[in-house]
Amino acid sequence: MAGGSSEEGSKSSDGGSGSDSGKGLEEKVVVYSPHGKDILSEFEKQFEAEYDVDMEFLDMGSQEILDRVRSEKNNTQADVWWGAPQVNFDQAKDDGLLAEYKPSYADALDDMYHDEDWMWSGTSITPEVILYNTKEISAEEAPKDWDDLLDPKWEDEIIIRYPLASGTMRTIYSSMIYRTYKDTQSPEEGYKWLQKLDENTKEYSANPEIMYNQVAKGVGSLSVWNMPDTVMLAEEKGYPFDYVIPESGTPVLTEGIAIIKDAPHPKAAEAFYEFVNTKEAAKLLAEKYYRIPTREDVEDLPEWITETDIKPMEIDWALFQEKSPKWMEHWDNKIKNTEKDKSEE
Amino acid sequence: MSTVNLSTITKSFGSVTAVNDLDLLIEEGEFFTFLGPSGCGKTTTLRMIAGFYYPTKGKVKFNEKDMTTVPPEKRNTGMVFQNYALFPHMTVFENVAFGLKVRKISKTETKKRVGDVLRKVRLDQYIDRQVSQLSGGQQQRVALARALVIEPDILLLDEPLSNLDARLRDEMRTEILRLQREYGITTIYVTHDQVEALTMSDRIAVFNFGVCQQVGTPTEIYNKPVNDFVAEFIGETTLLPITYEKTFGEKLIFHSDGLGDSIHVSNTELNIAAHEENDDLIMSIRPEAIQIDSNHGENNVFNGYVSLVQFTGASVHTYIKINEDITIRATDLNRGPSTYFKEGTEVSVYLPEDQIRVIPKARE
Amino acid sequence: MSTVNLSTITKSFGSVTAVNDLDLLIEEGEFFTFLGPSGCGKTTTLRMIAGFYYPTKGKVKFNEKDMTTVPPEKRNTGMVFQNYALFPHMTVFENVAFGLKVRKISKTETKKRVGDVLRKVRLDQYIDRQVSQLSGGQQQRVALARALVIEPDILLLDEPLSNLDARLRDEMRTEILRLQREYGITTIYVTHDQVEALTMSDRIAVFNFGVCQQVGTPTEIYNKPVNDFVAEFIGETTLLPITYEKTFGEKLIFHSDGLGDSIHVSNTELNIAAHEENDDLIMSIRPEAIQIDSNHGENNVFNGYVSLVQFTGASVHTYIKINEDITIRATDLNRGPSTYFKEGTEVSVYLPEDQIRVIPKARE
Amino acid sequence: MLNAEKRKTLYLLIPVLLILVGYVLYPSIETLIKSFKINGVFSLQNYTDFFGPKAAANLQALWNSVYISLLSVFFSALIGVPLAYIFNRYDFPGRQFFSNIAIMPIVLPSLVGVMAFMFLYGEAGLVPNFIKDVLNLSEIPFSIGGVSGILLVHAYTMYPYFYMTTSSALNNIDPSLEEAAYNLGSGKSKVFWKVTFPLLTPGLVAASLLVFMVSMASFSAPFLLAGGYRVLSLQIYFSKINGDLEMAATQSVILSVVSISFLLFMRWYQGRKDYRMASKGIGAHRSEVNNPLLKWFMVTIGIIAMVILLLPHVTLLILSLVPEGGWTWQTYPQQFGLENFILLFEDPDIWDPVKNSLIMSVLACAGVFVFGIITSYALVKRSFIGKNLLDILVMIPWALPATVVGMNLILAFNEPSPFSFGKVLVGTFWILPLAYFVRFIPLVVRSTTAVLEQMDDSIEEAAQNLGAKWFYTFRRVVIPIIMPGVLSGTLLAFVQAVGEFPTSVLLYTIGNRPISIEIMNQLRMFNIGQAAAYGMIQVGLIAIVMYIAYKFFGVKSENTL
Ligand SMILES: Nc1ncnc2c1ncn2[C@@H]1O[C@H](COP(=O)(O)OP(=O)(O)OP(=O)(O)O)[C@@H](O)[C@H]1O
Ligand SMILES: Nc1ncnc2c1ncn2[C@@H]1O[C@H](COP(=O)(O)OP(=O)(O)OP(=O)(O)O)[C@@H](O)[C@H]1O
Ligand SMILES: [Mg+2]
Ligand SMILES: [Mg+2]
Repeated sequence: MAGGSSEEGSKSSDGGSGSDSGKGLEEKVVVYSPHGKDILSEFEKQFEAEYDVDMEFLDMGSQEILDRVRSEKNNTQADVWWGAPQVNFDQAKDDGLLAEYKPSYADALDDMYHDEDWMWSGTSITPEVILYNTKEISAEEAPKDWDDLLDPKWEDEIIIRYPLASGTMRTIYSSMIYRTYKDTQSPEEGYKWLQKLDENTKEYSANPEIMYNQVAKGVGSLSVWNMPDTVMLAEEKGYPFDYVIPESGTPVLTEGIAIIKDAPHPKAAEAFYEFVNTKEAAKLLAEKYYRIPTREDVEDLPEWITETDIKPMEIDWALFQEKSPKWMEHWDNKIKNTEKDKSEE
Repeated sequence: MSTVNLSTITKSFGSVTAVNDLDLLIEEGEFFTFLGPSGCGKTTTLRMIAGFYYPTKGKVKFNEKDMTTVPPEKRNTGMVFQNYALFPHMTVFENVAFGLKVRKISKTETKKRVGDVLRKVRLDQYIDRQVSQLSGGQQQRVALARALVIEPDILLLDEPLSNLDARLRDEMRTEILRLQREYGITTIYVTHDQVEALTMSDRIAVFNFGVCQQVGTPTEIYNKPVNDFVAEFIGETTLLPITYEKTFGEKLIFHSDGLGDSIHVSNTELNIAAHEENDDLIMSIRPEAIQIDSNHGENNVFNGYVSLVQFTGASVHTYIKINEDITIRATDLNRGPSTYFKEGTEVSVYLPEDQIRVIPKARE
Repeated sequence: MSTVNLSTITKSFGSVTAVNDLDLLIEEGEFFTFLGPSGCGKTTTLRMIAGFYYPTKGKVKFNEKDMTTVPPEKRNTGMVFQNYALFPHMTVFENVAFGLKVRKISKTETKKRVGDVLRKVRLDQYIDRQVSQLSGGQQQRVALARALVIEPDILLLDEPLSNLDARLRDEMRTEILRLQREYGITTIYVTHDQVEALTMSDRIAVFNFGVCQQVGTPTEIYNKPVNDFVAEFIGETTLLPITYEKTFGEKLIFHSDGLGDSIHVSNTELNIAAHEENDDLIMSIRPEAIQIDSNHGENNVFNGYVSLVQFTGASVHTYIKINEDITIRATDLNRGPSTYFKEGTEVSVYLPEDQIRVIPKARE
Repeated sequence: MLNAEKRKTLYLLIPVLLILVGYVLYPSIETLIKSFKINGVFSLQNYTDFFGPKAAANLQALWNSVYISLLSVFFSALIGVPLAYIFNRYDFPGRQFFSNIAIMPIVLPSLVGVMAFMFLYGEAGLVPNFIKDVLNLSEIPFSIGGVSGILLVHAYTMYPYFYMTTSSALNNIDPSLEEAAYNLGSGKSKVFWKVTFPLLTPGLVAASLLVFMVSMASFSAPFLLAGGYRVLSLQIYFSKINGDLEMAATQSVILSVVSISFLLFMRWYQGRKDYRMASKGIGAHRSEVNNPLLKWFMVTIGIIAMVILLLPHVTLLILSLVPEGGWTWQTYPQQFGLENFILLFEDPDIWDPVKNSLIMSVLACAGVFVFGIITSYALVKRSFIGKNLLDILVMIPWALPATVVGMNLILAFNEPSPFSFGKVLVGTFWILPLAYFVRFIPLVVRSTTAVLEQMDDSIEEAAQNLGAKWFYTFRRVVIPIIMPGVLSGTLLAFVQAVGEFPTSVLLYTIGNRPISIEIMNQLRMFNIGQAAAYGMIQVGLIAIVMYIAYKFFGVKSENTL
């Protein structure tokens, strides 16, 4: 199944890793991660240099990792699952796929950023933002808040990554409903909001790459997406993108790490768990790979992190997990205008 | 080197009965021919002997061994298919060598034998051609060579020479006969060429609509047909319905309504076929027996005029119209155009009493 | 209703020359037959007339109109293919109706005409069968019906009756001839059956290795062959090399080394074929002309003994061995087994002087 | 009574059935059972749901799927059949070359391939914008998307099924049949429609089945090109993402039921007539064309077809040559370089996935080759009860979406079973070759069946009559004659196996990660350029394999390809 999710994780903060723990580890650790070859290879090298452990990784989308861990339940292959939105970890926890581990740097983590039972802990956070094409829209013109997106002047300017298949988009859509739901206990108002957004939407793209391409080439000029990816695209890949952090607050996703239940190499897994969230590692990830660390004790972070004032939206993740399938199904069946796919223009 | 014994064989395709209750015993080393009109079940019978059809009823035995359910490849028969069934992806050599390869004959031996048989069918210079590049007759000869080269116990030939010219056919016939005699191969032959059937066969079976009408040697079949179907099917003949009148010494006297006169026939086994009391009787006379303008007393002489003269090479057919309904055909050797009758000439014809055969009408 | 004019046609397949420098003019409404050994280029010539092959050289004209590059569907010819080429996905009816449908004949008319023609080829009760459920001869008749039903200008028949029995073949011949005469269809016929060729044709062309040897009426071809190939290919004959000795009144005297004696031949156009000074000469005598045990003076009489008696139905062949090298074949009508010679009998044969034909050897 | 024929049939069927039951039926049963369960309790609820409260969306998706699939069959045939006809029936300069190009679409890696399409024909795509700029239009003249986009991609990627089966079927038609039709006075088109086309039925049926089923189960095209357009395969995906595995199973079952109904319909349609070439003797002469106008017309068609067919590959090449950031907002790429390739080749493990893909594809194709031949022989030339059932079994891996097949295999083989020789297959190297094998059984069986249907029985009989045992006959006579069909199927299978993604992504392990996963990962990291470069490696690789097949096995591309 294609699509692939684009959600990335990151992590931060030091940790009590230590060169002393080179003994007593299994000779191998298997990591499932969506972080991509660049990050994974770099950490493989460093990790292998530090410990005498062979690290193997499988690089795939977080949804795929969940599927796979589930299907390998009887024959566990992986030790560590590094990177995925907390929703996925929560699901995995419910299915009993994860093992408890409390890292040495636990104190440096806000309660918001780890599971209450330490089934997983957060490594990085990804705030959602409004993304715009700087060739088409100036910084002044750009919408400043979620509600600005409904302005009729953006009709046919918004490109949206098809939300059903994307954790990021599901979170954003659910948050939009949740904004009013938390008061009214009814999603109706949120549905109306999404309905209006749908009216301004030019098309739903099947995967992020297509969304980037359509926004970059000016097919549409606006989208909603997560901050690290947007920064990375603009800085590394030369896309004409910039972002706005919605004034009223934005959902912030936590990406985490977990040890798989019945992991074949539990000791090595723990070593790796610690290793990728040391302070140095977090800093490296932030500087080089645009991940905002969860650890509060990381210093000298890049400007785009320190300068940015993020106002996290208050979110009841448990409620999300319970309601979001229904909400999304409603959106899919009742709100989405099928003509808004890329049909017959 | 096998006898072939078909006992009460029936084969139906759905509602069509192609072969009906057939009994045949073909002797070891015999050259046996199936004759019969198109669609009478000859190919079907051959295919049952080869093992491609299972009889709906009855048994096929080779040498008293029941072969009814033995698969084709274990029967050691060699068949020339009516549609050749050459392997389209092979050359002439490969086609012919196929059966030898199966028999694990050595390469050199194979080469030799294929070369030999192709020489016999006059195709040695085509040995490396693709079969699609051959003419119709050449393809037929490949099919023949392919069946001959394996020297099978039983040879099944389904009109193997139908697309060859007379000369080549003659040569092939000789070749087949030589091989057949030499190895004592039991041969079953289907042909539409009567001369072929009559000259080559030890015995002939005449079929009609899936039913065997007569089995006998060529001269028996030709000279002593058992009914009008056989008489008419083999060779030319003029048939006239007659009724028995009386016996007169050595002769029987019949009456022909068509000729409006009596017919005298010698009372021998050759002239009068076995028949039942209440069979309709028919007289058959071969055109070559009829004499034109000869002086032969008054019995069996009729007057008429020549309505058509037909040249057929070695012989000339003269059609003599006796009356509205009856035209008698006479055949004579071709002795040059000057001897032909002119159309319209008045002539008298004599039907020799010892050349007439009285036969019953075939039952449906 | 077209003439067909082939001028200096050559057709090569790679290095094989199938037809070589052929010139032919076939008249309107003529029944023209191609005769020749297997692989001599008959089918190839037909296919060029039908338009499936382009001649490597030369032109095909219908009624003086150059048709060489006209596509087949615009030629209005009806062809019976040597391999039938029936459409396997259609029933008998659909196969036959195909040409009518193309011509936009109304449904009822189509039905009627298909029914008629199928009746003529005796297949009316098979009208709804799939062609794969027919016997070989039945398939051939469907192919024939399909070509006849469209009443084309030119009918091209490639061995259309080869898989039919004599009786049916006779009926089909009559049918073809009737149709041909009725509509004046120019017909080109390929057959290996000499009787068929000789009885049906207006004219015959005899081929060998892609070269036309002789064109003429049936009696011309049979009685006045231009060379030994034609003489031997059409009809039976005995050929003996001879050399010219002298002229003696009305007769020419030749010497045969094989017989070790002189041969007297009447000096007529019928007996002496046109030839060049330095051609090798050959005498040809048909077996039906030979007389056995007759008293005819001393010219052209030879002694020998009967080596084989062959029964062929209407006639009986007697092979008389004159010496080690020479066996002469004589044919007589079948007058019953009692008249056959016994093998081994000493006989004398007479070769009538007016029945001998002296011909040159065919050039390669 | 069990006569020799029946015994032979039985011997043939036993291995076929064992494999089908073990690797197709047994894994699929799980899906079927699941579709009848709600929270582990047996119930028809899912089906009542499907047709009940969720009906609107589901039925619309079902209808859209069928509609798109039928149109895909139509358009694929519209391209594939004429191309096959032209390349196989006419001799003109460059024919050989063009006919090789004709199958390039399957070489296109699925994901990046579709993206190449968007870069080509999308609203910001090269072709529409190029036309706009050249003609000075204010708006782009056209762009693909939605249904038209899906259809375009389907037609482009699936027409090779028609092209290949038609090619091999065409070469099996006795040319004298067409000649007979010409002779009876029908023009070119009539001959084509009344004789050639009907005689191609076995091939066309095979191709229609393949295309219909792939379109029904097609995922990437609708997903990438028309995010919101409802089709059944996407519904399945979303049900799964939403965690409703039982509904996903139900939808899968319904999807296969539709596909299988189509299969039964086609079988019935084909069964009404006889397509065996039963001419007397063999007539095989290619009709000669020497109309110069026609010749150049053909060459023109060849060239145009070639350009259109290769455009996506060229786009892919361009993408692979554009360094990062060189083609983001710009309409046309700005700079070119080998940067992406260099980056790729810096990785020492670059060839591992390539090697894995090759080995696994070869393994799977060898299996599918043997199995396909035997199975289709049994299906066509043997009579036994339950033929339709066998045929359905064979087609199930094709009728189910690839992901479902993958899931089925996971469920079946993540615990020891007799069919995996008591081992757990999930997580091992062998699970992927097995998956490819299962996935591509239908492809080989169908293309083989198509040629077998045309083979005259008496050829086989002749061989038997000459004393050849069944197996010998099969090996020396049947197989060589049907080889074009078998090879075209196997080659298609191989090409697709090398690029297989949907089941691979579920089943691959560290030790056997195939190329497609690598491409996917590059894409996920937004390295479109490197993904494209990897795609080009895949294209080149397959091209080499086809060239080798052509050279060493004498596989004439006009026969097989
Ligand atoms: N496609 C081809 N390639 C090469 N040679 C061929 C091809 N077709 C025919 N020939 C050769 O051309 C010659 C003439 O063939 P043609 O089919 O015209 O013979 P024919 O007179 O019809 O013979 P038959 O009576 O056996 O049917 C044959 O020797 C044949 O082998
Ligand atoms: N598969 C079949 N289904 C139905 N009928 C068939 C089938 N095969 C043959 N028949 C019929 O059975 C009869 C006998 O066929 P067969 O082929 O044995 O005839 P044949 O004597 O060989 O004729 P021919 O001399 O024309 O080849 C024919 O009437 C034919 O139509
Ligand atoms: Mg027959
Ligand atoms: Mg011929």
